[in-house]
Amino acid sequence: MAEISKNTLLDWYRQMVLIRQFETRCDELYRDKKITGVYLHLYSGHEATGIGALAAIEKRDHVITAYRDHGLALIRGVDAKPLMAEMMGKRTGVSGGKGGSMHLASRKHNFWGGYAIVGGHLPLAAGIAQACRYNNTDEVVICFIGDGATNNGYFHESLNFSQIYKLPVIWIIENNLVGMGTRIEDASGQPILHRRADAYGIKDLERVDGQNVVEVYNRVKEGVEYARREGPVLIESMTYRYKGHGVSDRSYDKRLADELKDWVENKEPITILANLLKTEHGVDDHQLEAIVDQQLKIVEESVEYALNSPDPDADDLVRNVYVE
Amino acid sequence: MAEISKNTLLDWYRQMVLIRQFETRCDELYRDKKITGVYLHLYSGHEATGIGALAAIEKRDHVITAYRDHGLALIRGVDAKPLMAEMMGKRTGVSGGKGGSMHLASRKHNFWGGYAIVGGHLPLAAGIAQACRYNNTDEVVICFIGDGATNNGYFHESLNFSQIYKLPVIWIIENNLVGMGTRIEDASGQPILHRRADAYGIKDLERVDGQNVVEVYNRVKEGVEYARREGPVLIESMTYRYKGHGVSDRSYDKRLADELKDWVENKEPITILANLLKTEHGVDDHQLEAIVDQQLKIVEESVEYALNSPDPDADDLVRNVYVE
Amino acid sequence: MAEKNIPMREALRQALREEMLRDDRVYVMGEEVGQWQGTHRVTQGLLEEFGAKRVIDTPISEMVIGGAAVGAAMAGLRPVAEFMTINFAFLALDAMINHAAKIHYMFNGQFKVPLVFRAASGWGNQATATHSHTPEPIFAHFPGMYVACPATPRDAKGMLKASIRDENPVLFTESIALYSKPGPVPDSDEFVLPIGKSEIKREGKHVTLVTYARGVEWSLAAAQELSKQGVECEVIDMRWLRPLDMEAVFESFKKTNRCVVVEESLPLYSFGSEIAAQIQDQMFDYMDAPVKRVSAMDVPLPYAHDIELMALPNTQKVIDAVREVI
Amino acid sequence: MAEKNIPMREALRQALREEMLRDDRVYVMGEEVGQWQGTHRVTQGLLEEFGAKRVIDTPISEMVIGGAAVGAAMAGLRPVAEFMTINFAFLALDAMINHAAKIHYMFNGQFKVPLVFRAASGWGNQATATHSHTPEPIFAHFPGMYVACPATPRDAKGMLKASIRDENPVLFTESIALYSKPGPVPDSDEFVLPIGKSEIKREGKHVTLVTYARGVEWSLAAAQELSKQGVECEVIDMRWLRPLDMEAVFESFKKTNRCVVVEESLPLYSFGSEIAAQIQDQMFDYMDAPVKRVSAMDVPLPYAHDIELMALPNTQKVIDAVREVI
Ligand SMILES: Cc1ncc(C[n+]2csc(CCOP(=O)(O)OP(=O)(O)O)c2C)c(N)n1
Ligand SMILES: Cc1ncc(C[n+]2csc(CCOP(=O)(O)OP(=O)(O)O)c2C)c(N)n1
Ligand SMILES: [Mg+2]
Ligand SMILES: [Mg+2]
Repeated sequence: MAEISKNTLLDWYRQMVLIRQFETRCDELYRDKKITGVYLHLYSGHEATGIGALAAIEKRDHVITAYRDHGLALIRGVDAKPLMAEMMGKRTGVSGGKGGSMHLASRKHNFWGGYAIVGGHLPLAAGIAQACRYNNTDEVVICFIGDGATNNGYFHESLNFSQIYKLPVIWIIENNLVGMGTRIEDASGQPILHRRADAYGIKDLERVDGQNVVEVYNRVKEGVEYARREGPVLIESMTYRYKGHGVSDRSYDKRLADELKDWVENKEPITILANLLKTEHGVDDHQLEAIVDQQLKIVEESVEYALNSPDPDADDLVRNVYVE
Repeated sequence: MAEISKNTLLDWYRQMVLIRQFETRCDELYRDKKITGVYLHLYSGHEATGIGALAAIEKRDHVITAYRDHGLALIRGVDAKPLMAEMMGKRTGVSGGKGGSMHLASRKHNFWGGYAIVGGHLPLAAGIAQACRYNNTDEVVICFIGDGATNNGYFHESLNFSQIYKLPVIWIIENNLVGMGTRIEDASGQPILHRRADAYGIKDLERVDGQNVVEVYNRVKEGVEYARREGPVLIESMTYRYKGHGVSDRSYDKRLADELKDWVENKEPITILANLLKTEHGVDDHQLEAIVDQQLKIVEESVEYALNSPDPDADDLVRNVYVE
Repeated sequence: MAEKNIPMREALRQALREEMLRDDRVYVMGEEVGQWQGTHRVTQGLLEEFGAKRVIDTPISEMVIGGAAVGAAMAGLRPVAEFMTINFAFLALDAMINHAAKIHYMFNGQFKVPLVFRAASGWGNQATATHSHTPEPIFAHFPGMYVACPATPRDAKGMLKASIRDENPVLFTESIALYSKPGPVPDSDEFVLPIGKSEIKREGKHVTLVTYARGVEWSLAAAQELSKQGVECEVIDMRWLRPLDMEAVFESFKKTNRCVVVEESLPLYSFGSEIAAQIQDQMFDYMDAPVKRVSAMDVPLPYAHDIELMALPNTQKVIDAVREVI
Repeated sequence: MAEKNIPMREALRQALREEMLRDDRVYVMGEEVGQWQGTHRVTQGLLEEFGAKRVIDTPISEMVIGGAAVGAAMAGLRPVAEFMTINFAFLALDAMINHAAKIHYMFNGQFKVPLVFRAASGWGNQATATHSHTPEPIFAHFPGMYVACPATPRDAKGMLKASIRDENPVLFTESIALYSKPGPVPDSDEFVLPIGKSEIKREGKHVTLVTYARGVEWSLAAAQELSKQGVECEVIDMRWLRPLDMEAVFESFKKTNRCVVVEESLPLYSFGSEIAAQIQDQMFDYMDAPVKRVSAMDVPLPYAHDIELMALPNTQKVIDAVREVI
């Protein structure tokens, strides 16, 4: 396992803070009715999984996920401004205001998008990976999967398909213990989800602590190396959603208060990384605070940008139904 | 393991011969254009799996399968006459001539039918089992699954569902090594199919020699006992289709000539059972031949019956679209 | 009958609860119907009242939700299976069309499939392209399964009870935009509406507006506005896309000789197409003008609210269409 | 252009082969397309010629066949994914409608989805209710994906090549009953037909028959028969259900003032509904009679051949319908 440099860790810290601030601001904007779309699913709590995983691939590699997609877009390097503009349905949004929170994508970042049909993006991941092999590249695809999505037919067919053709997919289950209100053990006859790898002969990289960015990075790195040469791997990253299923889910902090408290107090990814930076790399609180301030500023600028952006118009409504 | 009586074994022998003759006759009738439906999938070669499995349940229990359904209907006790009439699309057929070869069913035999959409009957099996539990019975459902069907989304969702609610289903994969022209190892990332039980936490009853009726019986019996009390089980029965995918598949005996020869010569279920009857139970060739003659007669009578039955009419065409 | 003013979601809940009390073969199954109290709160309280045997939370597995309901119905239960939204029912199309709708026929009446598929439909609050379908007409294209689309709390209750009691499979769609809208509902557990019967929601003599579900609201608003200008619209709420009560439409058309069809769905191969096609076929000699259609625009629904609203039908578009035929 | 007389399956095979030779991003994927040589023999020989990289046998997994084609197309390949029959495409409806048809729009043009879904459709040789669908109209209901339905070997070749070259997703349906029928096909690998363009398959002045795919055969046969009786039918083969070339229909209708729509599909919310609805709307003043529709009966298709044939459209039914409008 390679040593991870202080600079890299600091950058991961920056990303974590950026996501957390971005999501917190989205939450506020939703309550203030500046973000009006009914669906808004925040990545708060999941940051270490996304950051560790995407640190393990290169720019030429590919990422695809479900609707809980804001954080991954930011990690992939998409600018906060067009992301925030998309939340508000503005013309300047990454998806021109047509996709919304659940359908962020940035072709040039090889961020293939968020998808709102549970499981619907899994075969797309397989297809993108098929293209990588077809073109004789050694690019890989990281595909994030909710724990709830693992019980859908798409999961079965896509994972099996990936193994038959030895497609370079790193399947990562973001197991936050629940899909909407349903616990994994109520949704999965066998709730240790990575064990499903065996059903398809896929290499099983087991469970990883999804709140520890370094551990996630190392495990996914292993998966990426395998996938580039051999074929698909499955990883189960144990994480937690801090803000309920979506922003409209108002009862989660009552419903899951004790569990939430435990995760926030004992498994907070930002704290874990901050502690590492302080104890092993001599970083002090001032440095970390400076990063926070910087990210806050970026987020505020993105809000300004979005608020001042134009709405799409009647031409946009009918554009891109077909390629002309 | 209980000793199986000579009479039972003789009855199984009778069933095997009946199916084999019935299917052979269907094949001829198809070639003679007396059976005109494009689809006709024969059970020849699978007999021991069906007979052993269904011997392990009672009348009040339930059976459902795919389109390769003739043999199971016969085993379940449906008379050969309305079955043959159904092949010919006659009004006197079990399904009134509306279902055809792929959609035989007999409600009063708790034979819930053959289904032609691959995997489509698996959730139906789960639903029937749900009803058994709902009504506080200890009835069980046997659901047959083709090896090819195990790669379909229906398989995944249905097996998982059955374990969540501990439904009394004995899932039996009839693994005849191939789905149409695709070998299991080309269709399944991991071709030992019963191992998929673990993905759902279902009790894995592993592989059984599907050409040995006694072994099938014993294994399924174990599964039935478990399912009545506890929940679903998965069994993989290794078998072989003698007549290609369907009767219109004319190239199989060239394509798979060596393999077919091996199965017919070394794993023929009728021979295996005949040998057992002769060596362990003192049955002689005359007795066995008498059984064969008897079954031939039954099949011939069924053909006569079918040929002389009336076609459905315009009223039948519009009847039963809805329950009136 | 005494009536109470309640929102549609509550009317639906009453229907479920009353039928569950009346017939213990009736049960509810779907994603988040129990502990979460239903995504749209229709099933609120049912888990507490009836327990986990009869209010079954499922995994996100639409194929087995659809198919298990078929099996259970064949075996004598009366499942009410919920698809959280109808968009997800696409994943159950095979279970619904090839199985629920065909089994009674295919096995020559040996099995009945008395189930209800409930599904929230439509939208209009920026749910985006994948979550904004109103595809009732495509389900109604196939014989074997009824399709119910209520427009008011009263109809919702009476039609859901009818659907649960009927021996045939029913796709029962509920317009999300209508869940919170209140309306008078008979306070009786024997209030059941007939399958396949439309209702005149407003009488008029100049133009017939043929519509269903959310379209009723736009049509009534347009009728009210037009009435001020002396144009009296008859608003027919079809209620069921299958069976389709064309007799009622023809009856009205004989009087008005003009028709506008109003639907939330996409325009092509849709509800409006069928109504218009039947009118011109059967009512040719009564036609004083072509039948006009008001539908959603032929585009995927976008996220941004301003253009989303442009794409959807509304009262003004209905008024404009009526102006074209008079 | 020189022509050769070949059956439709061979014309389709030529189209696939030529496009695979022309563009090495084109590949074929589906159940039994390779070693088995294609269930309907359309892909015969392709595995041998192009190898397993470009002729991919898949498991019986329609959801991933549909969705993987979408992903590969987004990533720059040009998949031609085969559903063995369109009945099984029901399992891929979500991949087709929520993904293939929506992605270009939803992400504001960032991705293109240049794929073809091929599917054998229709039937009539006792394939029974679950295996006898012609649901092209319900796929064409949704914007974002073209729907191609050729009627002749020539069109099959030219339209398939156009579909493969186009930047949009196309559902390409092939009538099983037509696979073996021969017809002249241009012997050129640059023979490509335009997307969305209908063709007059027979000229006439008394009645316009609007049809597609297998309906063309019934219509032409009826036209021939009627011609003997002095009734000249113009037969328009729509070829594409989306985009829908209504201009051509209107043009013809202005001349004939009468129309019969002929389709293999079910009658409700269907092709005939849309054509009739648009004619009465746009051609009201030209109508001398209502538009009549010839469709399959509104029942699941039964196994028994005699009653199966009763349920299907045929030449006589077309003749009868024409008689009604003249
Ligand atoms: C096919 C389908 N069914 C149901 C839904 C509704 N739905 C949206 S998100 C969700 C829960 C998914 O949970 P999980 O996969 O664990 O992801 P998480 O939200 O925890 O990130 C459900 C049921 C959907 N979008 N698509
Ligand atoms: C959903 C679906 N896809 C494809 C088919 C076409 N098809 C019919 S049978 C079959 C092979 C099934 O193989 P298997 O499950 O192994 O059963 P076996 O025929 O060997 O008994 C296929 C691909 C179908 N009927 N349904
Ligand atoms: Mg989750
Ligand atoms: Mg098989």
